[in-house]
Amino acid sequence: MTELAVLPPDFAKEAAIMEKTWASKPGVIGWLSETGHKQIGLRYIVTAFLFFLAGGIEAALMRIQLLKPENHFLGPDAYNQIFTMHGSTMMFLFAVPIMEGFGVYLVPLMLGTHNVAFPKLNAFGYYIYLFGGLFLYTMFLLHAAPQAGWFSYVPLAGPQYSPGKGVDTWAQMITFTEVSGLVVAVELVVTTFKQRCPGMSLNRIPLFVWSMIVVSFMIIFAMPAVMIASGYLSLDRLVGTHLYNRSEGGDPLLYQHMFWFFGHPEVYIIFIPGLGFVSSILTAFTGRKIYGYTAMVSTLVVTAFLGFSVWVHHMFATGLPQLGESFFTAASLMIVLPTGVQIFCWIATIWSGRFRIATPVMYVIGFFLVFIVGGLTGVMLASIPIDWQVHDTYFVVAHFHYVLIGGALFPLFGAFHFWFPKWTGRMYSEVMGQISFWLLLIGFNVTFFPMHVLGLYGMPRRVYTYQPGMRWGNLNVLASAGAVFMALSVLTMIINFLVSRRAGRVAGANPWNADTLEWSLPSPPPVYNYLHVPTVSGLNAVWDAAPDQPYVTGMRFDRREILITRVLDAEPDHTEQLPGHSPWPFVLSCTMCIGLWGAIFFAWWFTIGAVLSGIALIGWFWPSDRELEDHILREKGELGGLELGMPEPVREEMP
Amino acid sequence: MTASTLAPIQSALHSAGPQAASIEHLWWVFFWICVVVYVITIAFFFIAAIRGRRRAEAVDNPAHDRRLGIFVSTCAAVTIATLFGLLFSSVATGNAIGTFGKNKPGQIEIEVTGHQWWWEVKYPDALAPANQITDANEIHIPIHTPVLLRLDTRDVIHSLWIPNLHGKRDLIPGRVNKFWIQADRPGVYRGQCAEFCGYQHAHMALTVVAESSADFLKWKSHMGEGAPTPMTPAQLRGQQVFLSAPCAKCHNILGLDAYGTLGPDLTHFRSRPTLAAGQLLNTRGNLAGWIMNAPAIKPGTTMPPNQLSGQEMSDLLAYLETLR
Amino acid sequence: MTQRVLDVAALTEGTADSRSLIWWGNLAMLAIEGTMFAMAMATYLYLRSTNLDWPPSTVPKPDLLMPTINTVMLLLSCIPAFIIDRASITKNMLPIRICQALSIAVGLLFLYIQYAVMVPSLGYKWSSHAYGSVVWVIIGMHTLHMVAATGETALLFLYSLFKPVLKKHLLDFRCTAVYWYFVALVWVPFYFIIFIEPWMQRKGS
Amino acid sequence: MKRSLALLVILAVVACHRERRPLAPAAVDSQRPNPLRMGDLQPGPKQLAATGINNPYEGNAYAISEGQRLFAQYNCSGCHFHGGGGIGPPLMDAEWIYGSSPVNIFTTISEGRPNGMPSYGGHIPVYQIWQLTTYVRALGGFEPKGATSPRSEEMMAKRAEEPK
Repeated sequence: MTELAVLPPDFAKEAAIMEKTWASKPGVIGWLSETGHKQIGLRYIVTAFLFFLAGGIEAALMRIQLLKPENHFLGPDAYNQIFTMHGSTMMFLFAVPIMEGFGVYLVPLMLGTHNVAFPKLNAFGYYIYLFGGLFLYTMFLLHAAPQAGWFSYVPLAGPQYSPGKGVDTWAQMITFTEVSGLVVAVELVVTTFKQRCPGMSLNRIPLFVWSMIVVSFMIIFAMPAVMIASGYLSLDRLVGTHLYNRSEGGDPLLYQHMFWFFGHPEVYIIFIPGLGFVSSILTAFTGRKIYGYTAMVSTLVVTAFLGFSVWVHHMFATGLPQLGESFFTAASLMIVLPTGVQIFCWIATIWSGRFRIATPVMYVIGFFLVFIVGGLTGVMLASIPIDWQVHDTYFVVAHFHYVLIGGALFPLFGAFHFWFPKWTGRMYSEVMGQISFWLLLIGFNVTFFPMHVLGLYGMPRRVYTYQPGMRWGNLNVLASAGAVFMALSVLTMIINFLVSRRAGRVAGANPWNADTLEWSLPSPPPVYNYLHVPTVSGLNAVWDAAPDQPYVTGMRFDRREILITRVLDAEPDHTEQLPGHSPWPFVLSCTMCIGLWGAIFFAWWFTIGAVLSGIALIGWFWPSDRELEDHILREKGELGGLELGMPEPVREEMP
Repeated sequence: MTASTLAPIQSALHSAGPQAASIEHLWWVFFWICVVVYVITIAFFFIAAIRGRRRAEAVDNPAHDRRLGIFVSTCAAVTIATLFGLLFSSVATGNAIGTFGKNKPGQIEIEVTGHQWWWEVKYPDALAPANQITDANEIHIPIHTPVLLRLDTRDVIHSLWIPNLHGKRDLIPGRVNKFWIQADRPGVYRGQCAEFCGYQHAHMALTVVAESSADFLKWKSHMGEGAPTPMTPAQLRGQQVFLSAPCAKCHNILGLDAYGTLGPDLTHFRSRPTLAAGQLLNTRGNLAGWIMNAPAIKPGTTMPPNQLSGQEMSDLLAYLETLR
Repeated sequence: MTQRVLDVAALTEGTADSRSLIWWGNLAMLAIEGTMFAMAMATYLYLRSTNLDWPPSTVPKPDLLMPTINTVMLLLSCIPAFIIDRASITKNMLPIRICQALSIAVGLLFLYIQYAVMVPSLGYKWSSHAYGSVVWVIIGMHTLHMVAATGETALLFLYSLFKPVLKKHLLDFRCTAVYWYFVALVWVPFYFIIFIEPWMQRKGS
Repeated sequence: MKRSLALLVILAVVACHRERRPLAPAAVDSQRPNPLRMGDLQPGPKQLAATGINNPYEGNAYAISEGQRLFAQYNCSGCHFHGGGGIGPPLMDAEWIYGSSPVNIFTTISEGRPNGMPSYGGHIPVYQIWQLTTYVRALGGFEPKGATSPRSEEMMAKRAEEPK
């Protein structure tokens, strides 16, 4: 490598070639063969948002049912299915995938690379997630939805007390979404560690990318636990194993341990990207780098570690030995500290920054107001005696909605508004943005704050009705009224986005004067992201760039070539070629559906699906003739080098 | 009109026993500390926001960052101190509750068994096992006496929760959980299943009747007796209806040729305040409706609808009326 | 005004070592699967701690000969995997082909012995009791991995017979070797709990 | 496209039937093959004449599970031992003294049989007899495998992979 000084040439020709190299293919098959990270990321986001709307409708139905005591709007059968679907949808089909979608979309852009590390795997992850969700909803419409709650405790979810195929569907949906989550996690880890642009050493990685790395590692170690837990549940239900059958030596608590070993980290998996959004937005809107970058990163890592040591606080009421439980109290309390430090760092950043206000920042303010309440009620739940009282009551319902809506949904909506100009090239309507924010903030608090009181006043969660005279009626009416505001807020936001997408003001490359690399690209970004891989010379890539900040040359434009850099210092190491479009991810996800859906009804489908998947995998890995030719020529050193993009007019060695 | 109007507020913040009282105390400690923390943090946030709004240019230099560092580390230190305080008070309360009842005189043991969706309550007699009392959906306890509850379940996981007396404890297949309750004020306290257990999780309540020791002993000896013999012809006919209709297949009445174990023991069931695990008040009208078509009132219940003629029904009710 | 550039034209295209993307992807996958095996192991230990009779007294003491031979054979098969790994660096195709053939043979033989000899002699099924369930789950999980490792090796072997072997294939050889170590080593603790533990003093007796 | 639509419809119908949960059965039940009860005990022919009455719960997962619960709770297992037989005949083999059709089994439960099988008709509601019938038929392997649960939460008399 050499650093050269050249006159800035005109890159129109190169851009045209790149456009052709990375372009999507036309037609349905082209659409199904797509492997571009921006496309796939947007598909994740849109699909997850649609599932969010479905989950929201389910929530609305539950609020109608609970409007008055002994209501007959929904029976226990329908209500149980709906609350199970609501929880499962929001956790597995909305919260995690939408964060992954943002990661898939933004991480390569923030790192200055062309695509994620394994584009085909990425597409496969999306389809498997989509099919898992569609399967669950198909069964829901066929009246075969699970109805044992989103954590499907055995023995209620076991073969005897949940007859039918509902819980099998649930368990299989878990498998699908977990595979998808794991796939994205692997990609993001490898992309971040190997594909950062030159100069982006570990201490210059944007905080959002850090949050996605931490989340990815959590996924890698947490999600296998739930796959095993739900896999055991499937085996118990389908082939008669006794893993959870106490009378044959199994143990129902085993399920709870494994589920919460995943389930608690899951909460962090959902809101740590939210913390990343907050950091991104605050950096842009305070005009300075986040105070305490090192502290921010290390607290994220500490949160991830502690997140794995607190799962038993979901099981305080099961009567485990007291001493052991006290350890988990301590761990659960201590996990407040890293998040607290992050909050103090943000306050310090705002304090010393030039704080501007726009809708994304409003959502960050909402995050502070709401999430801290959730964190503090979390402190209460960490205490064993208090947990004994409020566990499994509406207090807990209020708590985790404050944590998840405050910690994930508010930052997420902020992120929608923040990156909307980048996706569409146009600005959203600020007025409507503010309206939807206030509707959400008010509606949310009206809905969920009374639930704290309801829980303390003895209302257990997951009851399909309650009795008159329990003094819960008025607060439930209030909660249902708040839900209307929340629905209006989401509706306003959708209308805002749909209208602004076509009619909004043209945004330009960097409307917020934000700092990360994606803002150096036009909006929306070209299909290949960066014509030349950029270099960075500071944490805030855009702000710290010199006027003549170097870019990388010497890479081909007519191949999907990416630059691999070293893990620690991001020095250029070698180049690799990414695969192009491929129908095989879609085919493989179909064959996996045959195996895994079929297995619910008849065990041999599993084998059939496995064989078909094996064939699909061979197709997946079989290199095309052109790729082979390329490789052979390259190894012989006979592949013609394109002179395009090489420094053109005057070359002079840099001092 | 339903059962819940009988009991005082089912609430964790209206304690009637020492454990619930100490949890309530702990709760208020946590609550006020959290309120203070919240107010301070949000105040910091808005002061920062106002200062930030007034700035024309962001400050980003090492000297300034050092001052911010002092702010953040002070806040972190205060957080750690607060957390340790909370941890200490929580563990102390937990230990006090955990060791409660050990080595105290006059202990009473009660076995509570969860069913989908009602509670079976037994008062075992260690000296004479035959004298065991079986009751359903209500627990009688003497006040000022620690009572040991042994919790077990016949089917899925349930959770016993009587918020005015104590926090909840799960009933888990294959393991017997134990915990202590004590009431210090006489009264009727409502409890409810807190772990989702299927269709009628919402209708799985029980009442705890806390009374003076004398009253408790009187109740207990009354419960030990079999059902009274029917006196009037209507009652006698009702008894026959009970034995020949489906009732006796599921319900037990002490002193009668009925040994069903599927449903609650009915020997003294008219003395219970509620019907159908706390869903209905135990009145003659409710009872008739319940017998006629229980699944319409509580969908999913094991109690089937019964086809009885008007005469049979009124005889049966007359008989059941005697089971006090 | 001049523009500085960073020229990377001299860099190599693709590597067959730990710097490449696939290598990292492979490691991440092993982390996931390692966690799954750890969970299966945790299940076993957890159920062991909650049962008084473990293994259940109806479980016969298994015949040790074939399982031991099988396990030793699987461990020894790390040697050809290692040779493949080393020879790939220098692209020495002969040892690679021989060792691949050897690996496939060992893989198939292992699976055959597992299902024709060991499993039928266990004396219980997955539906007999929780002990049977967890043992069968472990065996099933490992079998799936064994099938995958053998299948992958077989595919690469066949491919390399008919098509030119390039740098990316050498990388595949090396990643498969790493996967083979994993599949072989992860079996060892399971061998001990399935076949040795019933011979030790039973818990509770 | 058409074929997949048809497939979906079939799946829908099958799934709906299997998953139907009558949480509040009707108080009056007409699904009764033999409304006249002749006595407490009654011998029966091997096969009843076709009555035109079908088991309303055929292949219904929820009914099988309810039947399983009732089987334990009405103490059927007291004589039949989870289907393995004992005092009463085993229920999970291929041999049926009084016929294996749903109506036969219904009649057996409802009317009783000589040598010890008591009559449950009139003591338990008709819909529960049908649920028991469905479960007993599932024990015998007559119900679709997808609707039956492979094991219960109790000690197992039979093992899942053994023929039913």
